[in-house]
Amino acid sequence: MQNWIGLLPAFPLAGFLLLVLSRGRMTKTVAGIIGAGSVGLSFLLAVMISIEFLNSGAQPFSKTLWMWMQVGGLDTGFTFFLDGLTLVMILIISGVGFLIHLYSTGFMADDPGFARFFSYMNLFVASMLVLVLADNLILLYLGWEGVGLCSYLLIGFWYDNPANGYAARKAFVVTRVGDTSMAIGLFLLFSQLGTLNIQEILLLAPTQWSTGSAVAVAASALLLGGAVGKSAQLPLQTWLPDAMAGPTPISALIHAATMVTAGVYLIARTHILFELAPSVQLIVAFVGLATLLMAGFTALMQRDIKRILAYSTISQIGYMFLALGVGAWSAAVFHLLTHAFFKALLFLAAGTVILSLHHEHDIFKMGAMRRRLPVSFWCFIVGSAALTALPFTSGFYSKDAILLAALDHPSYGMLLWVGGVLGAFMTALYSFRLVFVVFFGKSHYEQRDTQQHDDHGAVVENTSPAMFFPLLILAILSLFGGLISVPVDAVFANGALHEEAHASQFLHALMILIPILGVMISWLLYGSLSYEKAGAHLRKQLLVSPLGGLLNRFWFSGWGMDKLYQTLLVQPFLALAQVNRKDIVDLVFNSLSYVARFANSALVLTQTGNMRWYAISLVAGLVIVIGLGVWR
Amino acid sequence: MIFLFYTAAIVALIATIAVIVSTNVVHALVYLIISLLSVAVIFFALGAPFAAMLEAIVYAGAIMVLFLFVMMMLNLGQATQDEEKAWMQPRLWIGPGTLVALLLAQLTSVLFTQDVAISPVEVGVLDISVLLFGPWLLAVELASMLLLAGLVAAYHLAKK
Amino acid sequence: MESIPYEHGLILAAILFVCGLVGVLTRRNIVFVLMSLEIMLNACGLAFVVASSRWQHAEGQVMFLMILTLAAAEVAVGLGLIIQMYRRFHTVDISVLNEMKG
Amino acid sequence: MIVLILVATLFVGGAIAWASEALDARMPRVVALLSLLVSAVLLLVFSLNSGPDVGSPGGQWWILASWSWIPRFGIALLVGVDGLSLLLLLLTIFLGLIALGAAWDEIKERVGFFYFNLLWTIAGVVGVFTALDLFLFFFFWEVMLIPMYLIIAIWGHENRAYAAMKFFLYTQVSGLFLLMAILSMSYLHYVQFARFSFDYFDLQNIALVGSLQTWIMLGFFVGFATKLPIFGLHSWLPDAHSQAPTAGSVLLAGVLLKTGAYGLIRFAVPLFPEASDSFSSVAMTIAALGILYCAKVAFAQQDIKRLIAYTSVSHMGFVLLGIYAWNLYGLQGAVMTMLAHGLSSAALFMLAGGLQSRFHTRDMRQLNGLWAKLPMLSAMALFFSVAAVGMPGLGNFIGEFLSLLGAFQSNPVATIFAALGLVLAAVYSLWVIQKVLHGSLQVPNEYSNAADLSLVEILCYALMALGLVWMGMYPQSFLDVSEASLLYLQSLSGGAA
Repeated sequence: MQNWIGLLPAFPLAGFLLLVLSRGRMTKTVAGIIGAGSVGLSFLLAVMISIEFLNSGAQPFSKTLWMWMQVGGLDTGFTFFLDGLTLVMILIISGVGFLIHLYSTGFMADDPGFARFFSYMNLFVASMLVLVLADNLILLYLGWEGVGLCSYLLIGFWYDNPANGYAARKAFVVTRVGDTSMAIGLFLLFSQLGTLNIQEILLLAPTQWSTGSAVAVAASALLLGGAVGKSAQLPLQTWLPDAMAGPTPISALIHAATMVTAGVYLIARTHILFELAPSVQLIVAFVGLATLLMAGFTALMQRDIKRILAYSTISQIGYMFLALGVGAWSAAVFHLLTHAFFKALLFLAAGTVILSLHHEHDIFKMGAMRRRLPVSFWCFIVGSAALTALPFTSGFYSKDAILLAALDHPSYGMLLWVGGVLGAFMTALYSFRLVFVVFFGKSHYEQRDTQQHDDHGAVVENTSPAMFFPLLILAILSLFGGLISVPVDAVFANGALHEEAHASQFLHALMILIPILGVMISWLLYGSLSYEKAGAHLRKQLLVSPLGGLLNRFWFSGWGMDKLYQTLLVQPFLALAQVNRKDIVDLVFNSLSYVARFANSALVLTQTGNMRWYAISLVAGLVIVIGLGVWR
Repeated sequence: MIFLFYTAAIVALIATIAVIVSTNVVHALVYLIISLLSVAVIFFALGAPFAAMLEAIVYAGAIMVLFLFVMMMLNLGQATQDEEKAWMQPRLWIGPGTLVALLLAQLTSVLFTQDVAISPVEVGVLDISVLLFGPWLLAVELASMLLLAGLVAAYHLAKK
Repeated sequence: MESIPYEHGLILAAILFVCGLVGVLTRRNIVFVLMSLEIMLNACGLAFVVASSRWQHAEGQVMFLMILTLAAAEVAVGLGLIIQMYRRFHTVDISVLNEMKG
Repeated sequence: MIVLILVATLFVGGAIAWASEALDARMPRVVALLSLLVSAVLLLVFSLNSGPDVGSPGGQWWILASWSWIPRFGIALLVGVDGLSLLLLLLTIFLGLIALGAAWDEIKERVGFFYFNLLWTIAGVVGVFTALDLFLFFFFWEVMLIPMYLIIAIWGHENRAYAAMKFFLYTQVSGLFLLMAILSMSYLHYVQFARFSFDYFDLQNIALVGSLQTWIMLGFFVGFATKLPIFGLHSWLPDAHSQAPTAGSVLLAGVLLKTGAYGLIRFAVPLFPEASDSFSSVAMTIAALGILYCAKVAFAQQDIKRLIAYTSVSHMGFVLLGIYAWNLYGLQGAVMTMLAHGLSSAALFMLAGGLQSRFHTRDMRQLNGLWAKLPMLSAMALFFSVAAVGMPGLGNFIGEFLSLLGAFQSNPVATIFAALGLVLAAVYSLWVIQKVLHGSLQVPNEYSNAADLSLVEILCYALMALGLVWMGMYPQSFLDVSEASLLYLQSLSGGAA
């Protein structure tokens, strides 16, 4: 079965080709079956492969499909590599991917671009599978760019609206900055080690580089650049909130469960390089910490249901980076897994809410949806609980592991831990703010254009099996996913899950209690029956105070990063482009022709057409020439 | 012979200057003929009787007659003569005059580096003919071609 | 037999040439210009004949013959042009012909 | 022999095409098609049935043949085909067919003369890629330019006279430098070996020292770099491309630019190894500068063909970078970029030409949201733009990646700057996609009923797309062909420059 590993990305790729070549002539049923079915087949194959893999003692396995390019010392195959880490990733991608595809058949049912949607989705799944299966960095880069492209296409899926196009371009260009850094990292690795095969690099690097050597630092920093871009960490996080312009299933699949975690995967995959560069690893931890706090604060101020979830995603990936930074590789992967479940669940549930409310995104225009949208409500409760890491949900186990690992960090343990716990508190605050505002309190929902849409205007929850089933499965996984053990210990020599806690009982208890405290405060501010009175009053007090207002605006705008980049990079670039539209180099050469033309118009004056003038000039020339000869 | 040379030279000079300053075309032509004839005399004095003959017959005879015919055809009257007088302004002569004086100075300064006297020994028709029909045959043919071309061109140009 | 200084002959030729040149440069009547050209050609011929006497060689006179031919052809064509010009412009003023102005 | 037949087929085909216009206005294109097909078949049969001749210099020449021409000056009809030439020949004939497809319905006046020029340009390019006698090379160099000048000047768009003159002046002046360099090489051969020679293999033996080598190398460099073009000498290209008819743009971008790169690889570097070595840092800096600068200027354009033209210059920067890295990675990267860019830019120009013929404008401000109207054309535009961005899995990525990989080993700083070009490429490509394909539909009213792709167009695009996928997914089949040539060329310069 493992020999068929090449079929994993081949199924969705075939689905993509079929959908593209049919040029939209398929019925939606057929397109849906091909789109979702191909990923489903991949998932089945992935399950069979993993059974075989685990039964055979988790031996890493690689298979070369064909020789890609072989130039001098560069020897790159289309080779897939399978170990515990890859296994977790392919199961997430194909499994969660399949569920989201299934959900999309319901969600997108009325969209005219149905087949196009599924073709992009299939291409995405194929690229993502190639990314995680790649045994060399070039192939990984192929998947890496492929998912970026699909992300671009899907964010801008509703292309009528230029804002969507802007968001899509922003996503692609910002991640491309990271990608370029990663590509340079590849060049550096190759020029130093002479190979781009990941396993060979991991073997060679420790033998050739000493810990903390400049090359190791440069290489891992460049790879980190790629990871930061893809995973929307500081300072390249600005694209992800805008990426919510795409259809909600996209946000669930690409911008929550899979693609954005590719950075985490990359660092985990090349973890030996990062171990060789402790300074960079520390940067990873602090990038994670800064990002999770920044995103946590920002999420608290957002009004758009999807942007809240987007910032929450950035924040959770921040946790994963934190884990990577402190060397808790397994914890990071574990959190990646649980996050995929609960964040996909939250996005899909949000999608249901949005669909039911006719594409209303503003949470303050919802309210009291508990009765009207029971399925979404319960999904949100489960998902938020897991996100907040309430005890015994899946998120609890993974976040717990991360925080304990952070505490173990030799020099900055306490700082990282406190930051992480503060982040957990913020997480509780904003995620339950979302729940309380949307599902409790009074309804603020106004049906738009009720006259025109008599039968469409009502708030009716779509609970077709295609949409209900994925939610159910994901809810179950979000609750109990913490019991899964990720088979990655063989991959990471050190940094396995910390079985025994080194933290004191007090700290451990604090860690568990803080999120609950967060939920309670959130209830006070947004959820209690006095929400309309006391909570609102309190919030108003906070906002009216100068500092509060400033912070509100600052956090709402995502800490002003967008504005910063706009002024520092985008506007100068545009201005420069505007100024130099005509290409200044051209002017240089054209000036030559101006000189020639000027000389011409000067010399033309000598051409009077008067014969005697010509004769005189002739004689004058003669006199001069003879004079030169005679009176030298 | 020396006397003949210098006399003819003075006549030629005077006649030539008269040509370029006269306002009447026909008068100028007559002066030109005188100038050409005196040059023919100089040729004779230099011992080139064949050249002198040709100068007198072809230049002063044929070519100048051609000129005369054309002048008669054009029939330039008194008006032209007045016009000529009007054009004949001294300041027009300053520029060309200086240039030409310079040129003359240059030429004389080159020529006076020579110091050879010519003893006019007659070079007869025979010598010339030997050369013309010997080494210069091709040039003669070319000259005939040139004349032919001139004939055709003149015919076409003068046609209405 | 007395001899004529070589340079005297050449200087005569030069003076005649220069006179012709002055005529070409100053006169506006094309007939005079043509006549001046004839003077110049004739001066050249004179120089050749002088040289022929100086070296006592007939080739100078052969050259004079060539110049003579040239002058004949030139006069024929030149007069033809004058006739054309007079027909077209009703003038013999050479300044009128300035269409080649740049 | 095959080379002569190939060139003769194209020359004669061109002449017949011109003559056949007298019979019927549709005849020339059929004749052109036939002669190109014959060439294509010949070349394919040859490349499938033949291989490197072990006995030839370096053991890598597939063909090496010589006929006497002007022996007094050591000029011979010396032609040679090796892996590098063969790949470029295949590209040339293939794009010749594509250009024919682009011209098929577009050219309506003086049809015969057009196809005559088209075929003669292609013949010139074939000659350039095969000639090993530098005199013959220069002969073909001129043969390919003049018909192209006519194509721009006669069948071009609104500002064609200016563009054609600019093209002509740039290429002629740079050709003068090239000619002077070639003649001085020949003269030096005379000085050192007592006979003139333009023979590639003879000229390798000349001992060149110091600044003389640098000057002659610069002559070659300027000649080829203008054609490539490099940053600073590029300003003929946007005008020529934007004013040329579609077929002209396709040939210009797809093939003619590659002759410059070919010249650099074949002559400029191997003949002057030391000078090129010390020059390489300058060349690579120019390359990086060009990549960034032209990408930025491209972004500012409103004329869609000018935009693509600037992106061409930007991409040729990667070729220059790869060549002057002068290691196997860089060279293979340069060759792959040449091939892939040949296809992708040809396709993009064809798309722009398609838009022009449908909407009679190339101004992006007047074209919006075409996806709704022309889904197939838009999908193709998306595909080829994505290819131009350097998406892995398509040919351009392989080329750019290898170029940069090779360049990094000899000049990391320039490479890092050049790599930033990847970001800018994304910026301008996506901008075009957004402007033209996405958004709400807006086209000039009078042409709002434009049709989607015709059958000929679909065929052309599909072939090019397949080619790009092939190059991207299995580049080995191309890398294998060119490897021996590149190793041989490297050995000429003493292994490394």
